[in-house]
Amino acid sequence: EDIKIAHVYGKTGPFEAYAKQSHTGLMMGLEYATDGTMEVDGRKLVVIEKDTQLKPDIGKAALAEAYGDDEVDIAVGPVSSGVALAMLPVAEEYEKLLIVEPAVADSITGANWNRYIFRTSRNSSQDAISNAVALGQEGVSIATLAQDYAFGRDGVAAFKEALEGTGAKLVFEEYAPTDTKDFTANAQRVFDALKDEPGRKFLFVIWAGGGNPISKIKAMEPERFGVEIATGGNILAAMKAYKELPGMEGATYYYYEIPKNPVNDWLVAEHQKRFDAPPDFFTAGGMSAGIAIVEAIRKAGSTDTEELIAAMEGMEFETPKGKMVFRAEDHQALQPMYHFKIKVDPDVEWGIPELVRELKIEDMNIPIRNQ
Amino acid sequence: MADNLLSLSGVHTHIGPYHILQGVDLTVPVGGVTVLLGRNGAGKTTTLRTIMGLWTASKGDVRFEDHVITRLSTPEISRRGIAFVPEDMGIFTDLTVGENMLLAAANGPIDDKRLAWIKELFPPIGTFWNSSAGTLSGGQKQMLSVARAIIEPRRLILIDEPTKGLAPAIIKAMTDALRELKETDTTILLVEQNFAMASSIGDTVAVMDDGRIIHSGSMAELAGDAALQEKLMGLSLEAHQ
Amino acid sequence: MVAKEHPILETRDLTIRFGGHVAVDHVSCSFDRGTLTAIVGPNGAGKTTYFNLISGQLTATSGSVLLNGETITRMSVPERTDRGIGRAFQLTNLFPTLSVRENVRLVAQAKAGKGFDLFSVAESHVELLERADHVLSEVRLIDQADQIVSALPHGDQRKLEVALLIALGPQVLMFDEPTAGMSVDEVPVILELIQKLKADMDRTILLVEHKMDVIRSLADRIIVLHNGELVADGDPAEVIALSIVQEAYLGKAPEASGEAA
Amino acid sequence: MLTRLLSGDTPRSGLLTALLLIVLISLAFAPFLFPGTKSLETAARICIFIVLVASYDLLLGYTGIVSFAHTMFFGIGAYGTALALSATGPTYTSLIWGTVAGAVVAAVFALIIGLFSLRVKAIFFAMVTLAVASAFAVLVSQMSWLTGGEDGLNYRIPRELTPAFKLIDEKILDVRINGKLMAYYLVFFVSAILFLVMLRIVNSPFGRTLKAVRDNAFRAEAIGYRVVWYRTTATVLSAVMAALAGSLLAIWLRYTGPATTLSMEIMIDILLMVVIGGMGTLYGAVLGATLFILAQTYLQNLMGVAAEATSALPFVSTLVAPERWLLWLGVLFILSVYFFPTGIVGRLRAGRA
Amino acid sequence: MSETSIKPRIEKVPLSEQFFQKLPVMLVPFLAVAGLIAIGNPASWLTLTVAGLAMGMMIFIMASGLTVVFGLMDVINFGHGAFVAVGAFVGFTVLAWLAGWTTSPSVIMNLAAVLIAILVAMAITGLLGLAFERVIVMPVYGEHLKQILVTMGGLIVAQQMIYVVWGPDELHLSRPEAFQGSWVIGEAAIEKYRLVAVGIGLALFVAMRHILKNTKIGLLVRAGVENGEMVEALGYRIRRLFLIVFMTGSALAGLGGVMWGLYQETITAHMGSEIMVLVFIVVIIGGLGSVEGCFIGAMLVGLLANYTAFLAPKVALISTIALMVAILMWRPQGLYPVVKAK
Ligand SMILES: Nc1ncnc2c1ncn2[C@@H]1O[C@H](COP(=O)(O)OP(=O)(O)OP(=O)(O)O)[C@@H](O)[C@H]1O
Ligand SMILES: Nc1ncnc2c1ncn2[C@@H]1O[C@H](COP(=O)(O)OP(=O)(O)OP(=O)(O)O)[C@@H](O)[C@H]1O
Ligand SMILES: [Mg+2]
Ligand SMILES: [Mg+2]
Repeated sequence: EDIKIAHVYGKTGPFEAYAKQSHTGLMMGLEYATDGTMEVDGRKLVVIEKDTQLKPDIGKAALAEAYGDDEVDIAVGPVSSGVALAMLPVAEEYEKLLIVEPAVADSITGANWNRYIFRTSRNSSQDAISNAVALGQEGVSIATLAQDYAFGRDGVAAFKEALEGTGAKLVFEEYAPTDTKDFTANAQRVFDALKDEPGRKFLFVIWAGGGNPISKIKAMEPERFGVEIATGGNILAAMKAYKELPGMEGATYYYYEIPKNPVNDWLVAEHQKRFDAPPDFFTAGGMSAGIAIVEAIRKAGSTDTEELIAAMEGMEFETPKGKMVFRAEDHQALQPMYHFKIKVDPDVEWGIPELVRELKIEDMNIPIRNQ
Repeated sequence: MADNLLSLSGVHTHIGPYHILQGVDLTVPVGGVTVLLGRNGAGKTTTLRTIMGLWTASKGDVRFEDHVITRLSTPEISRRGIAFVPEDMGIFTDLTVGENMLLAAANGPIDDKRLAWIKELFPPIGTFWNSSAGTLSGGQKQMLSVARAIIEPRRLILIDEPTKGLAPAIIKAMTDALRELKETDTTILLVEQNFAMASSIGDTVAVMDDGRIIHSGSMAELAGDAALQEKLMGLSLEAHQ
Repeated sequence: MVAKEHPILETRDLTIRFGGHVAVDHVSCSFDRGTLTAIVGPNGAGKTTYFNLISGQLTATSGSVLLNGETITRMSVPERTDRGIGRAFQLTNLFPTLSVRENVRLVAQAKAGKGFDLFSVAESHVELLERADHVLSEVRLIDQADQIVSALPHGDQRKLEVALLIALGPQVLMFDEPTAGMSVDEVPVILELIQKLKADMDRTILLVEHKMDVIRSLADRIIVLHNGELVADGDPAEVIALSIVQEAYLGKAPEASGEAA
Repeated sequence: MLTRLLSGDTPRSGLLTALLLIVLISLAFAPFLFPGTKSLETAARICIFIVLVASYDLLLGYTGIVSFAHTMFFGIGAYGTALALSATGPTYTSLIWGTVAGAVVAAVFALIIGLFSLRVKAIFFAMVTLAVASAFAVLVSQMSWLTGGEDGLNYRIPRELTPAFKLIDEKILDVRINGKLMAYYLVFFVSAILFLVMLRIVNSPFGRTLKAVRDNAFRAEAIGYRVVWYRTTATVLSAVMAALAGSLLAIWLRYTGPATTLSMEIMIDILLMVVIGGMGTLYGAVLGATLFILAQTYLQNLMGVAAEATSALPFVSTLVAPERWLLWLGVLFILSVYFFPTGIVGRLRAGRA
Repeated sequence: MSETSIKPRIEKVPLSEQFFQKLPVMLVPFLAVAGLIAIGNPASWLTLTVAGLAMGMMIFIMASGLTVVFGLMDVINFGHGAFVAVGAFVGFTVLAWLAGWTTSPSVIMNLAAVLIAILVAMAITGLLGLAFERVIVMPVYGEHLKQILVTMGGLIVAQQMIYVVWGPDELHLSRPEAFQGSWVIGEAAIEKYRLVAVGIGLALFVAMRHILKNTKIGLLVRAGVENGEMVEALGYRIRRLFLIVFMTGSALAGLGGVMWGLYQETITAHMGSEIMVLVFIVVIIGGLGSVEGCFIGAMLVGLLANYTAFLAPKVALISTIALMVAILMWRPQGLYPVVKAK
């Protein structure tokens, strides 16, 4: 009997680009983990795709359809956190596994978690904490600029928490509406707050999706006040904007040149060969999910949900980012992150995040939030 | 016939599924006033609109100065020197009176002498030059509509019921204006319900009913022949009930 | 009764200004029950505007309108309608996508005050339909009752205007050039209707007309508006004979008088 | 009896009657006729959207008001129910008071907006509602402590309405008789009742007056109707109906978020459904909603097939790739406006003559 | 000749009323002064004011095409946002070809590259406008609701075609060298690119005002909307004129797209529809069809947004809408309505 996997994700809508990467990654992960046979224990892997259109209700229906009508064993997805949150109860209802990838909201493995949920992608806390670890040093003053909604505020809260004990000081939090077009006022407020601080000064930007403020703030020459801009990593297309920011520091989830391990080597080489481009953020994530599925089924020796859960809790598996571990408490995959500094190379279209330091799983204290 | 400025021969016009004009034969001699009479719904307005190219004849020909204009577009017909005063006046209510006049002078700036003459004919045109045309009274709109048609010299003017809603004094003024126009080598095709006015200025006359011309001849003849009037009017009255 | 002391309708120093243009200028006039007054005047004299001020489409700059002694100057159109003012319009003004019967039924419904009845079926109010059909047969439109108004010939639309006014049954009826653009054979039908209204009911009628023969045959009294001012008021024959009417309105006087402002 | 139920407003076309019957029967027996989660989801969605679209038609088709704030009312209803359920637990009491509160808030908002329409012209009103609705959506996403922000709210509903609740153990016609089925029939019957109520409203003297106001507000005033109050009442009624539809959605989905209730996209979908179906007739809402949602749900599948069939043709296959289904939906938008200028109902009724 | 005299009484319009008519022009300086008082710090104020005005100009550029089409032709073109996006994509493509010019330190080369990009973008969006008008809009003149739907359909199709042509990724491009960074005056920073936007916006404003004031085009289009048959009967080819106006509106959207794209530096297929609500608000504040009103409205919106974002960020969200509502309460037809709203 075939093993059916549903990939339920936002194929259409503004995140179409992310979706493509994620799917490519998933397929390559399954391929890699099965050595190209696409079979586990003699059972064929069949992947069914479903489009959430980035709408929670459709995502929910699509997942229910996958579990109920198509009778898949495991589902993977989606891109957007809102859709993911809507999908969580469906997994519980059908008592089937959902591997969340690449949605990042903390509450997926936090307040809204249920035991059928695993996540291979990083969560917001991991993002924030890794950045705090990267930037936080004695004598540093930091201001944050984030989108004025749950994602931004949670991110800042986690960042703030992680900053404690690093010696760095969070002096100002600025929030701007998601659809802000002009950041002059926000930047002005940040400058006013930071300009009289001593020591190194960072403006840390947490911004998801379009309308990224970094280049606009950069155009206002924050150097005047000794303010440096910092932010996390992003997909390659978005990092083109980083070319204007040589020397910028931050922490990222993935950049294809950073991790050194056989999985990543295979991914980079194969991806380059097949698509004539390096793999990106969500390709790596998708691949991790693919590998996790195969490993879990192998370990459990069946596709029975309870057996899979038992097998996956605490399971370690190799991914393009190196070793990941599904934490037993909240099923979040712990994983390394990378402290980077931007280098500009005229022959590369984007600003290159050069590794400063790998932040190992044990370097980051990721809180458990589902209790 | 060289002395006919405009002639329609066997013109049929359909509006949607309705066959409105059913073979109209009409000639308009150069330099005079031809009056088109007929009861409500006889097809007078449709005839004028067909000449203007606002409806297209399905059969038959419209000739103007010996050219067939049946299938020309409305702007092309207009540019041959035909002006049109529609039944609903066609005022641009969003524009001022002045702007309405400015647009009517399609071939260049407004001729001041002519404008002065028009203002004298229709004083409200001057008074309300800068007012929105939509706020004019019913009669003032009617004056504006005629004024627009005569702001530039034209070969032929088609006028559809210019006197409705006008005060008697203005009707007289309008009659005088049309007479004056006649002098300036302008031909007029006039649709009118007001027989007194029509007979005082018309040279030739055509009477329509049911989409056909049922009588045509000189105005003098019709005005003088009570029996004929009776016959034409009676016919239309009968047809109406 | 107190109401008896008042004329049914009265305007006192009624004035409206558009920008700097005084369209109706201190018009004081009263109208008695059961009379038909013709309002004449050159185009743009302010006749329609005067109507608009009485029925509420426009609000006066100054002055007042009184109905049965009650000041209605600042009231909205529907309020005035409720109190008994009704009008027909110079340019036909109907509900074009509805049927003829529905047009009249709506008026009957308004009069019966049933507009806010949310949960009954409209067709179940048989009395309104009967009322509508009754009015339609009065104006001889009953055969066209099911037609959509926009498909109606011009003359029938004018008749429908009158029908709406009759269905409304107001104390004061105002007609604005009811016969304009109508062919000779249609005019008598409308006139007959107005005549009948005047005879049948104890109503006050205001009529704007340019056709002198119509006025002569219907009016009890004529008032003349000129440049927004009330310049003459009285018995038809007398008023028509006045020189200002002869000159400015009928254009009969030999010598021209003045040029455009 | 039947005509009374329909308030005397019969479909007046044989084909139309047949189509409506097919929709009715399909929806009434959907769980048995089309087993499967997806089809049940689709059927419930159709029911809810029939109410939503009909309530919008009340405004657009009958009153002639173009508003872009309809999803706001839909959202208010949904959030009302959602907030009550998540705050006070999955009880029927909280379900009911949440629904009522949502409807009341929607009514108040509609009253304010309706009175504002007093001041501005139709087209401005449309734009104002557009701006207000988008501000409302942003507000909801910002007040995440209350609304869950972009992520929305997940909550439980009374157990009797969830799949976990089994009414009887055996399957009937191969269908499980569980809480989900109960939930579906709750949606179906409430939708049917709301639809019949609206049908009554539009055929009442009030509804007739709305048509008059739409046709010629100026004249409606002159025969004694206070136009502003009619418009405002219609706005409020339509908002309340939309809010109730929102509550149904909240119950059905057990999730409420901006994307399912407040997005501009839904607003446009509603507009299109009204126009495809035919404005100014509630039956249009039934056909418009049904067809559109079917297209929305199954177009992508269809295109998947087309893409495979044309995979040899490079450009064509990218155009019909399932990712490009929105492209074709857009084309459908344009075509349907062309081919159904009076909507399907208008076309069917004209065809009868 | 005439025997009648109609001499209506014309009184002087009171001075207060005349002042009231002119008031909107005063709003911008008034707001700026109010901003200075509230902000206190002149350097911050200058930074915010220049930025706000520039933002206003860019919105004006995008809105100008819309107000012409929406106001004069009475067509609500929701597809305008798609033209903005297409303009940006075309502009970026051209600038990418001219990478040598944009990265050169020579201001002339930079300018030339941007100019070429603008011209190509305007040409392409103009042509797109032609197709749009002929295929989508023409059958629905005069029917607002259908316009909303078909142009919305057009918007979706155009956005999807951007995906087909340029792929689903967002596009990034750095501004040409000369337009990067700011001039620093004391503690105030004035971005160079924003000054360019101000320049282009002003030039466009003057040009449009000139054309609409000194030619018949504006009048003709408005007249044509009200009664196309009559305009034709006067001898004008109204269909062709509509087409030209529509194409111009689309080309202006293309210009706006390039300007906006260079400001954002990262563009997506949705960038146009995202800004559309703001653009509609500006058009409405200004009054339908009014270039002046649109101009003033855009500056008001730009300034107010910046001031409130600085002073009270929470309020910034609704400041624009509050402004629109306030102005509509004051003047239900917008600041300077050229065309009466229906
Ligand atoms: N757009 C139209 N659609 C359908 N029928 C029309 C249309 N326009 C005119 N008709 C019909 O054509 C016939 C002739 O109309 P036309 O307007 O030419 O009459 P007319 O002689 O000008 O009448 P009137 O004296 O009332 O102006 C009428 O029966 C009328 O109903
Ligand atoms: N809303 C308005 N704004 C500005 N001026 C107006 C407005 N309404 C009417 N007027 C002006 O007031 C004057 C009187 O107009 P009104 O319509 O009352 O004339 P009338 O006596 O009915 O004329 P007619 O016999 O031609 O219908 C006209 O000069 C007109 O331009
Ligand atoms: Mg006619
Ligand atoms: Mg009048």
